Amino acid sequence: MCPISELRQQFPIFNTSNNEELFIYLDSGATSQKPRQVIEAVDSFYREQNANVHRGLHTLSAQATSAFELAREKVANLLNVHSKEVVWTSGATDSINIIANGIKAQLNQGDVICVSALEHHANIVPWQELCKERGCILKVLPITESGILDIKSSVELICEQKPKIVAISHASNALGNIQPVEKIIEAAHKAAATTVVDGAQAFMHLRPDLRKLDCDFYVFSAHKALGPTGLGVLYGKYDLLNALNPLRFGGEMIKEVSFEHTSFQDAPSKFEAGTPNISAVIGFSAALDFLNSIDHEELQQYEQGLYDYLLTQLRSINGIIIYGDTENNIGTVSFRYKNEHHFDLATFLNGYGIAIRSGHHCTQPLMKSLGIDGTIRVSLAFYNNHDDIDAFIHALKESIDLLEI
Amino acid sequence: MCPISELRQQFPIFNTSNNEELFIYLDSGATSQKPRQVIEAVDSFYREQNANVHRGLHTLSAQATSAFELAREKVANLLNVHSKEVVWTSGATDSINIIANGIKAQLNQGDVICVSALEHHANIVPWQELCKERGCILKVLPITESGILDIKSSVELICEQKPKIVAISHASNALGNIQPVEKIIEAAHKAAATTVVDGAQAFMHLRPDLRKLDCDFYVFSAHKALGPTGLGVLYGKYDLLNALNPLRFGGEMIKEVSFEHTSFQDAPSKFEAGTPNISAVIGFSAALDFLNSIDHEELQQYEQGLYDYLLTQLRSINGIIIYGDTENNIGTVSFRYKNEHHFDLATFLNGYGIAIRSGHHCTQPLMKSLGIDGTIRVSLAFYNNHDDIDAFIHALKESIDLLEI
Amino acid sequence: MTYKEFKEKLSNLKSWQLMYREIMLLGKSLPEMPELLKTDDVLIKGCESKVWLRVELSDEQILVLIGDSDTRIVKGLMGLIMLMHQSKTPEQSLDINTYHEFEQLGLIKHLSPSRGNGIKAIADTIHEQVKQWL
Amino acid sequence: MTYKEFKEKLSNLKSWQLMYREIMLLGKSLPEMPELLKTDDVLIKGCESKVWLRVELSDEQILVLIGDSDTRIVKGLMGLIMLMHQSKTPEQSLDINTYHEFEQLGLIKHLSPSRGNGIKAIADTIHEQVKQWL
Ligand SMILES: Cc1ncc(COP(=O)(O)O)c(C=O)c1O
Ligand SMILES: Cc1ncc(COP(=O)(O)O)c(C=O)c1O
Repeated sequence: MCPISELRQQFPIFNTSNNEELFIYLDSGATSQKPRQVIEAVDSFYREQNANVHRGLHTLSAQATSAFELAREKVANLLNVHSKEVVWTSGATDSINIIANGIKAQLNQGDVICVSALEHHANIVPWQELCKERGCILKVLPITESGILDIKSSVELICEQKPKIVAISHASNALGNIQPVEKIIEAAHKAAATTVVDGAQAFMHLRPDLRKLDCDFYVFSAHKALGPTGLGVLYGKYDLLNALNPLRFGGEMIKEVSFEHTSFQDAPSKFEAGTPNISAVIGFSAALDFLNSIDHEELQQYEQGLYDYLLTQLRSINGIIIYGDTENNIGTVSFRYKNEHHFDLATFLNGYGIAIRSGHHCTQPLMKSLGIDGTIRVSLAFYNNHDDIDAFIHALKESIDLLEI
Repeated sequence: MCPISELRQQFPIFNTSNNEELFIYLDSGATSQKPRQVIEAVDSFYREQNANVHRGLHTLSAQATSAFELAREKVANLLNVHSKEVVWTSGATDSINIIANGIKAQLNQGDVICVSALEHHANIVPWQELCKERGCILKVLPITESGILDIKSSVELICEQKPKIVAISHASNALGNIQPVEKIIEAAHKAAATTVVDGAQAFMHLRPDLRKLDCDFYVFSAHKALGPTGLGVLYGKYDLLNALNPLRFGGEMIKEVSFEHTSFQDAPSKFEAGTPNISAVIGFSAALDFLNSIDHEELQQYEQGLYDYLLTQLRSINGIIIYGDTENNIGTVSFRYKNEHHFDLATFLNGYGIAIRSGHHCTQPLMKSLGIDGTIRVSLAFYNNHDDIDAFIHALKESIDLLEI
Repeated sequence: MTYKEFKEKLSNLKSWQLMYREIMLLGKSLPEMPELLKTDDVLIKGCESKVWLRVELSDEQILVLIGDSDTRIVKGLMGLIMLMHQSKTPEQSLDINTYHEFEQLGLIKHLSPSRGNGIKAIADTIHEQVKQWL
Repeated sequence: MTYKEFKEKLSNLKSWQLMYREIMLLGKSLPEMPELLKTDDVLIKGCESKVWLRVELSDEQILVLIGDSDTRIVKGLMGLIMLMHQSKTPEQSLDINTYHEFEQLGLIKHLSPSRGNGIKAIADTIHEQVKQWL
């Protein structure tokens, strides 16, 4: 195991002179970069092993199937759950939709669903649609003025409303806040609610132990956690998972089909209709090996160090307004400069070769509560270093100067 | 442009001694092998370009977005349709489910949906579910004893039943039959039905001109057409497409979200919630370039030649029973040997290094009509050659000998 | 200042920073668009930032454009578009390929596709409206 | 023939063809399972081909297995499993790790995962039933 600071060398993108210009990647919240091992696993799958899974018995297909199922076990081990509780989906969005659609039949008119005010659209709109269809009521767990979940009011709301479902992100994509999900889950379970945790942003940084966390469902995307695009994970406690109706119907998820009657497999197969994203699963398997090879405590210390440095530097610039919880954070900073439009600053930062994200970050309701139309978001990962932050701060200062006309 | 027979050299898997044993791939119906160009496109995307699309304005993301949208145009050009009529999905199964779920609201109790007796489960079960939910009636376009669509009875059935939807495969995955979709579409449109064509097997072999074909919807998977796994295409005539309700809700497909009200984008964005399978789109773009570089007529002649040779060889073996339409076929042969179980033969063939598929091929109703529990399926592509067929026939003869105990 | 003059000015600038500066200055020099005129029906769809644009025909049968944006850069780009089309006859306006001009100025390559699309959306809006006066 | 004898026989064979031949011959030598006994409740789930298996306890308190399959190979593999467990006491049967035996025979690597799972499913079925007689 090498020091965290040397892991960056395993990421080919940092050694490619893409535009022959400076390139600083501070947009890991949108998607993570991929280590060599992941890229090579996908590559050699297609070169040497490419075959469909769970179909037929030739050796190639058998090898692909074994590798595919082994990856499921790796996910399960990391999350500390059973592999049959792990469903492959096409992404976190797909996962949440599978839950919301699948649980529909269990809800009735007037039932309450709670989401936090900090949610990504992917953890809002599926629930809104469910409410529309079943006559349920969406209630919002409130935030404080500075954009932090108001835990006291949230717990009260849950106690009072007795929701059927509580859906909350483990970490906010827009602000980086690590949310107090343990307390929410505790309150929700007291109220007999099913808990859904959106781990899209949190998974890579926090590597949650789901048995400890005790949520009923947990979802994330591989592409935000060193893995390939087009793959997600849906974890669910087995009985709850198996009780969901499937979102997609087709091959593999079926036991028997006739024109008169069709019966389905149990979970996880039930939710995996059609040919899955095999190469992405193989690639993600390598990503998990990579993650497992890094000491988690060390990684968190390193990321915290970067984050603190970034905060200090940013705070030293006059006129910068930082949003969200800077005490419990995955390493994401969301800010504005005076009342300048985030778009202008982001355009200049791009001119200086800094990849950040600006806008509402698919959290329009959150932006509305904060009374703004968007922020500039810098999101860090362990492959970033102090030089990246220095380059960013330098570019930010120059960009701010450019605004003075 | 090089002769078809030399294209095989572009497929790394045929140059890898995976098991240091003979390896003959005759399972392209399950998934196609990938040319070097596709594998490399995915690889260099992750190494040089990896970023999320449609998100933020940094150069990397902008480049990824351009490449992503360019691929959509390439699909549209090949199909001879508009790029806004092309939706990226996670596979053919996903595409059909998006249609069946999305059109639900337009159907009423007692409405008829027709599917052919030759369909893959993916083109049956979503319609069965729709029927269950809306009280619609599933009718089956019948086949002849030899497993060929009975076109006369089918057209009559459509005339008579006035279905709202007619769903049919362009080519059968189990038997390889190229179906008379033009006639079915004509009859369906006379009856004012919406037509859905499952092109999963046909796309690569037939490269359909959809404006000419005039179907309302057409779907296929990239992985069966030289592309990466986890990607599919859904084509729909724009107004019909845009009239579908989305299956998944989340980022990107949304215009505006508030806790009170949410509005959606128009197609295709409406159906592309969440981070798409960007690397697969980039890879499929290279696959389309590769396909476009091959003269289609030449390719079809080559494939027909292979198929004819395979048929002749198979027919020379006593006791082989071949199913389906051998006059109009994409190059797939489904057969049994006397009344031996397909499983035993397939196991032996695998022992000899021949990758074929055996079983019901996700077409249980078809197998039932044919009165069998499965077949051995050999499915060819242009990267196969006469040697492959000779090796297969040799292994088949040996396998048959092994059965004589 | 005419569009031609501005184009020449830009072409002499050595860095993207200076180009953006000129463009923002151009935006700043635009007459204020009264808040009352910033109605939803003149908000252009397909841009990341807010863009309002009114196109009218004067008694002299030439175009009058009034526009604004909530960002400095886009407001400047709007200014450029207005320089191109302002006081032109409908026929002259229709002859202008706005997107192509931006390409020639070297601005498109600095724009993300979404902003490239924004430019297209603005150009299309102008042409659509202008057509009614042919 | 005992399981041990059969194991030894297999280990002397030079090719997978000969191994499969022996296994199929073993399957062929099994007593016919009457169609009447092939009921759905003794059909084992999780196999690609049809596998029926009845496990009973004789008056002598030893296991009696009757099984069949619609494929020659699986029938042979069933024969092997029956050789292992036939006439054993419940305790002895529970001590047998069927899957591990197949691995030792070098058969698992020739099996696809689905058939590997099939073997597991058969072994599990036996142990589950046997447990009631402890
Ligand atoms: C005719 C047909 N339709 C649909 C499908 C489903 O495709 P996928 O598994 O890629 O979703 C297949 C693939 O097996 C097929 O052959
Ligand atoms: C908190 C959160 N939830 C859900 C998603 C959706 O993930 P994906 O786009 O990979 O489906 C994201 C990604 O932006 C996210 O940050």
